[in-house]
Amino acid sequence: MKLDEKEIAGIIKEISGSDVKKCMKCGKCSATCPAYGEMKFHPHQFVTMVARGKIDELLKDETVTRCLSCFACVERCPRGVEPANVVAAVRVLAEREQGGSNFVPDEVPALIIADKEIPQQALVSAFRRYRK
Amino acid sequence: MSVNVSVNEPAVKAAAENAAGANTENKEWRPRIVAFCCNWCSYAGADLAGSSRLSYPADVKIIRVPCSCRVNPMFILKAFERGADGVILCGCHPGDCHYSTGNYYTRRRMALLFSMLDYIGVERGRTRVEWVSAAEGARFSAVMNDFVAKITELGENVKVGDLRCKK
Amino acid sequence: MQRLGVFVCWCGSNIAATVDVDRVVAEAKVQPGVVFAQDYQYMCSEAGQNIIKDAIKQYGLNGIVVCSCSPRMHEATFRKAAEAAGLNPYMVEIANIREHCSWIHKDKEAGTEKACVLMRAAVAKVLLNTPLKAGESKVVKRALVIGGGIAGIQTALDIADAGFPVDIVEKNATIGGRMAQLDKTFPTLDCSSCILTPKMVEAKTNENIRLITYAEVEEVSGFVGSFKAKIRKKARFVKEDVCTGCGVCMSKCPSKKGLNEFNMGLNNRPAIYIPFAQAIPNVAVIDKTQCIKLNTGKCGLCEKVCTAGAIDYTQQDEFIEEEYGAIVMATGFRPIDASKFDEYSYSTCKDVVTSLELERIMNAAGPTGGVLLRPSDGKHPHSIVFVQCVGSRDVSGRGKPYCSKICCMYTAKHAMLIRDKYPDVEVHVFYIDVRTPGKNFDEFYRRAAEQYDVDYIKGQVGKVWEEDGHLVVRGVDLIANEQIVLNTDMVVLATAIEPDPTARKVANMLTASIDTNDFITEAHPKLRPVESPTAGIFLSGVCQGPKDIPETVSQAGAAASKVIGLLSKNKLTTNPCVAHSDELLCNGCSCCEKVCPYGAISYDTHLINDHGVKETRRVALVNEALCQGCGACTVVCPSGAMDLKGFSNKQIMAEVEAICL
Amino acid sequence: MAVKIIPLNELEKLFAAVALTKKLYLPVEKAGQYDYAPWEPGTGYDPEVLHTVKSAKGVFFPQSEDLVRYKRDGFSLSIAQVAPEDEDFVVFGVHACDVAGFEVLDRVFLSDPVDTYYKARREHGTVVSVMCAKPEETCFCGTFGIDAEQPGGDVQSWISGDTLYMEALTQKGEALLDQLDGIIMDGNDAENRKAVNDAAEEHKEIMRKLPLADLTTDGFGKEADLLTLFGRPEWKELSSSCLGCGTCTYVCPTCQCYDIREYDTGHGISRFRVWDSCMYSDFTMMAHGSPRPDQLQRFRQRFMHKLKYYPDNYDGAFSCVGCGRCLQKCPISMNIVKVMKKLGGADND
Amino acid sequence: MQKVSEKVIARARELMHDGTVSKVVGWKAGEFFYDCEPNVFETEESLKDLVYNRFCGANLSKYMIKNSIASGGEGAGKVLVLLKPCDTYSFNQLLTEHRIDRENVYILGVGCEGMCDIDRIRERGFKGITGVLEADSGNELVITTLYGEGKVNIDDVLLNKCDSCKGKAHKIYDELISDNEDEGPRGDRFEGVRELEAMSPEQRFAFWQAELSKCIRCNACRNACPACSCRKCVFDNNASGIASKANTDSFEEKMFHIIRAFHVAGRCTDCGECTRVCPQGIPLHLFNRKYIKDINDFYGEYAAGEEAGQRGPLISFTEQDIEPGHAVVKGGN
Repeated sequence: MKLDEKEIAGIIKEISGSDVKKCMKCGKCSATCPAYGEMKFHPHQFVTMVARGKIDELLKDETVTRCLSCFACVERCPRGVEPANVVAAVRVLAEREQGGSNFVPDEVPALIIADKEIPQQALVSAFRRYRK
Repeated sequence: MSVNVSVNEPAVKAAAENAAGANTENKEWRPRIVAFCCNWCSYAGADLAGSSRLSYPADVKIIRVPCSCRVNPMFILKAFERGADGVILCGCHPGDCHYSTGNYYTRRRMALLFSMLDYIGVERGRTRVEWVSAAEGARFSAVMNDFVAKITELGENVKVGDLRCKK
Repeated sequence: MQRLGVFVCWCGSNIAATVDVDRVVAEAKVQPGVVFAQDYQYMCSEAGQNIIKDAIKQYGLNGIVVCSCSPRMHEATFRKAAEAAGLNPYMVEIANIREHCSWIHKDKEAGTEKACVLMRAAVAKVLLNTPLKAGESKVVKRALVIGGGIAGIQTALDIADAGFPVDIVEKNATIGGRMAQLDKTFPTLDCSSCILTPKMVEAKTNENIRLITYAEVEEVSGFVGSFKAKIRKKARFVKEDVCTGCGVCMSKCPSKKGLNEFNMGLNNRPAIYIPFAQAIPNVAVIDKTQCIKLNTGKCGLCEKVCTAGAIDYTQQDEFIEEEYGAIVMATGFRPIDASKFDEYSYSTCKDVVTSLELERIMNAAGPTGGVLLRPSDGKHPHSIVFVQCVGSRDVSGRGKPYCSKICCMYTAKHAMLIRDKYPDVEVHVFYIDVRTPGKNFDEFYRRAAEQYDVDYIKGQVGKVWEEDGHLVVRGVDLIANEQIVLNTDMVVLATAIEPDPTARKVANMLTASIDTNDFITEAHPKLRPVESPTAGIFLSGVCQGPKDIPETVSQAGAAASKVIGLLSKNKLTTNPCVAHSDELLCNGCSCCEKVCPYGAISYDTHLINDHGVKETRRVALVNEALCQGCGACTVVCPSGAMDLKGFSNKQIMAEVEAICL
Repeated sequence: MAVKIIPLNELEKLFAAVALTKKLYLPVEKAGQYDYAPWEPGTGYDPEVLHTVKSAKGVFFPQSEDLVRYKRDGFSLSIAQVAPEDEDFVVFGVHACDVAGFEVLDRVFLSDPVDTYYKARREHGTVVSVMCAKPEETCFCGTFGIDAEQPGGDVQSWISGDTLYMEALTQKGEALLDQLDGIIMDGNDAENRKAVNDAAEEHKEIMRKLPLADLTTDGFGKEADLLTLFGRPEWKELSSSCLGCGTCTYVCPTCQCYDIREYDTGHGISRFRVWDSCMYSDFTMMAHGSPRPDQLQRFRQRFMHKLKYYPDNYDGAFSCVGCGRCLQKCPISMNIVKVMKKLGGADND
Repeated sequence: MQKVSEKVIARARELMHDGTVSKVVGWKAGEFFYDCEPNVFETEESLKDLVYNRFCGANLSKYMIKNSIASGGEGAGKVLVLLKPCDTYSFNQLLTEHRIDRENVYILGVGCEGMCDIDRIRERGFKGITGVLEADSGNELVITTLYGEGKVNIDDVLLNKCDSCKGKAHKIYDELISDNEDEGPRGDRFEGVRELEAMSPEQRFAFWQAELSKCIRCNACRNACPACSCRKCVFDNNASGIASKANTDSFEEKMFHIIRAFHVAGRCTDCGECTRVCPQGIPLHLFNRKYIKDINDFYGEYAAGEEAGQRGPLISFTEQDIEPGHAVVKGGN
């Protein structure tokens, strides 16, 4: 079933507990982010894109897995937007769309050997509850 | 005079019959609507609706009160007792009260009162609170049109009224 | 026995076109109590008013209903007419058959019927009206200004100029407030003390002004026209009338560890000190936490060197009690504590300073003598980063949800001044939005960017840290869409401003309402911006909301004019439609007191004789001078003891009944 | 004595037959509580129920009744007297105590000046009493000389086994039973009389065992000294917890006070009377205030009326029938028995 | 219960004897085991009738309006009042409203394991009850009647107010005699309200119509209510515009009960006296609990009388309060 933008926005809000409309575009999240350089879409852009409903692009992109979940942006956002949670919500959405994570815990050792650069978040996702 | 031991015959049935009778015998039924308006915002809003010639049904009769917080739940029940079909309460927008906090109290009181009326089975929508500023003549008119339409749809109030007041 | 008259106005064709006035008159004539009814083309005209006056006299009317336009239009007119004919003006009720009837209904039948109902409701109400008399209360011709910053000074000067005595109560040892700490002012860049000092001196010398410094208001009672205040004058340990302000004591004082408040704690001052050179009064004060003599009993050096003999270690707090007709709150602001934002390393890096600290660093009387030096090592900085909106527009709980309003402009000022004086210093400003509404404001900001080459970066700073003797700033440039890391020598934080912490206490004392940010609420945000909802309490300066100096000064003048208007009156007429408590019914439960926005309800315990049953009980009393007649108290009163004159329970219920008939 | 009988399971038929020509009142259950109300098909009758919440007095003296109606039209006013009851009705299932209660009211309302509204109802009403089934521990009708086994009224009846035994005591009663001929059967034989007698004896036995069986009226009534009784210090403690509600008064079969009030309908005024309670702080309120400003006085008034003033006025008859409703319903468990025990003869203690 | 009872009585005597108090407001033994009445004991001798048992449901707080004020004056001792945990809420609320002079009161908090309802025992078919004894097991009552003997489980015959209990903790006291650990609230007190809310408006109307039409306007609910302590009630005051003495029209019963509930909204401590005293068994607590539930839902949990000096929900507000139109929708079906 294809969800419309509004429904997706609702789901993201529900998962993240965060309201992207509160963003006043100060950029402090991006100024704070240690993984800034790793991301195609920087935290502030990410939030704006969610607010504008450009979720498809985000779902396809690796940005969602580049967030370290360090929560510096959550801590410092003056508007309580909690960008890391927004990213996490989109990631969950992506996982749901795939019917769960691509990885299972058993595959983790092999993956690390194969790709030393693999983001830790991707590995963590192997243990998530959406895993089949 | 009949012996009236069980004092309380089902009021609804009786009133409904009464109303049905009234409907066929008399002219078309029109709702009776009491509107309480605060002096500073909503009454002025109603004035503006008037000077802008923004019409709404004549069923609405306005009572001027200094502030929406002056409206005692007793007044609302009194209106129903006397056969009102709808009661609407208008005040300044929250935060804009002339007396700074009056409408905040109104909001709490009416939230509880309306919830109670609903709880005893009175049709939802017979009571309403609207915030109308002095500048919102058009809104005042729109609100009243909508309220009258809603009450007309609900029909005559037979659940809370004193039968003795029915003609 | 009521003898009522009903007067139906045609308002030309405004009413008569859709309301059959004859029928309204005929219907009026059969209403209980009505002995006279008449219509006329223009009731508000002189001829119309004469009809009313004549009828009142001829028929001995003791109440009238005028069916006409909105009472907001002509109620006063008809009340005056009634009064001229000897009828109490509050025995007049208006049935609004124009705005609420003829103008909105096209069907004449419906309009006429409704007009009759509105007339009937007004008759039902006026039957229960009682003559009301507007009360009078005295006006004490003296004003109190709480706070001696530019807002308080300006208000006091304007009131004093009008010839009324005024007291300024200032909690610090000198007046001058925050403005005295500023170096230059935007957008003209004139020297702050150059424009403030003359006003301070004027406040000192004006014979209508009494300065009560180093003092706080402890208690306020009373109401508009006659407040009573108790003021605590804290012990200075220096006789104010003897000290010459020579400053010898300061140089001799061995205890020099006290932080210099005036310089935002950037340097130290002695235990005995004069806050700054231009302080008014120019009198020393002893900081009792720092003074060796007061703490150990030894030393006493200042007493020895004071040739005037002004030192008095035994001084105690004194109390001043005074009556005032009006009170102005001018309690001002302070910057919020920047150490809450640990990402900016304010508490760990000396070279991260707040804007107000920078003001002191830039000021000739400041810790560096006006030379721009890094606080950590006293070296000349080559690069400075300004961070805007530190704690402003912040709903995370660490800051304030509002815009502090002045930061964009003073940051532009700082940037410009630095670039002007030290062209070698690179200046970066991280901003979210630059807000510059105001005369010559945007031009000023653009000058900083264009003429002085200040680097404005749209984006925020995420972290500041120290590395190899300099600061590293990581921020983002949202336009370039890149994260940037800058090495810099100083970081200046434009911290949000908040109401002075004393504001809440003072507001509570004055029953002035206060918002969630501790700013004082104005009586009306647009139409009564310098008055508090509590009569006789006025607002000046930042205690009402963030503002810059010109706004503060103009608001101070406005507050003063309101005070002058009040003090010019010999008596105050009070609104007679006020709450009234029936002591026989009153339970003394205090619910009414708690919802009263004006503090108009108090309690008294006295002997009450209820038809022979005597009992001493606590009952509510309404101060008619304070009550504004909103009626909030009447509804929380379960026993119905509290009622509102002019809009009594019975009157409103009578209207309801008449409408539902 | 002419006994008529009907099986209990045919009572519905009896009720229907009565209701054919007259309004019929009997104890009816509503939301878990019994009160006298008009019979409707299927209403049923539960002989086990001892007490309705309110006594049966309401059928003759309703809680609220219109007396006069005024109508205003312009400046003219028309007055319409509300006609007294003119239709016959039957009240079924009254127990001895409530029947005795009617007599207490009769003495007041039927003596000069006669209360025409009450009188009309009394004349048009036929009382069918039933011997109570299971007296409760709160019963003390015997104290006032009431014979619970001979419940009285126009027709008195007993239940034994599955049968209702009826006996007319007045002409009105006879007329009623005549009207029911064909539905009720003639049962005037020794066997049936024995059944009635046995039931009565069995009932008497229970009555003897009641905890309040020994309660006497000693110390009250005509012979008692009014001022001594009035001035007894015990009134203070007795009344100390009285809430001043009207429960005892409104459930009482003998309380007869009423207030006359008016209601403005907007089109006119109806003047009506409603039960009042001497326990209320606004009882007999006058311009100068209440004649009994504190609860002690109001409390004393009620019991003095029952036990002293009424006997003084009506030849020693008490204005309490011992039904025990106040014992069961008083929110704070204060009642006439406690008053009698505290202030009455030594035997009661 | 027996142990607590003995201690309470002994302590009351002691306090009277040593002059700490000059009066005791407590429960007095009645004619039968179950009809203890509230009483003001003024002498040591009279205290022989003081009881504390399973039938002391009456809330004594309201008596302190009169008795705390009246006892003032030089030399007069304090007034001892026995309060169960739930009664202390009412006491606090009255303190908040300045109706009680705390200085003159000595509160002896008494432990409570739930109070029994004689009507519920009767409803279980017991007639002619001559004796009620607490069985040794502690959870049964032995009922002797004119017609035989039987047992009931105490939990089945508790007062309606004890079906859900606010907890065993006293919110105010000078001294405590209690064996109970506070286990916090028990039972879902809003169950009845929810059931009604789940009904259709027509069903709700029919429910209330049936219940309220039983009302005889005896004012027991009002007069027993610690919150309804107005010196003169609006329904008794001819000048109020809504005075009425009987439900001559069925509107009046609705007016009475809605206004009564509204007047105590935010002040009602849910002490349950109204339902306990109603001679017609009208579940009046369903009105009060509706308001308590609404208040909790709309404005955050609030328990009137939890502590003295609280600011009630109807004399408070926030800028973000729910709009009345939404409140109705939130309230039920």
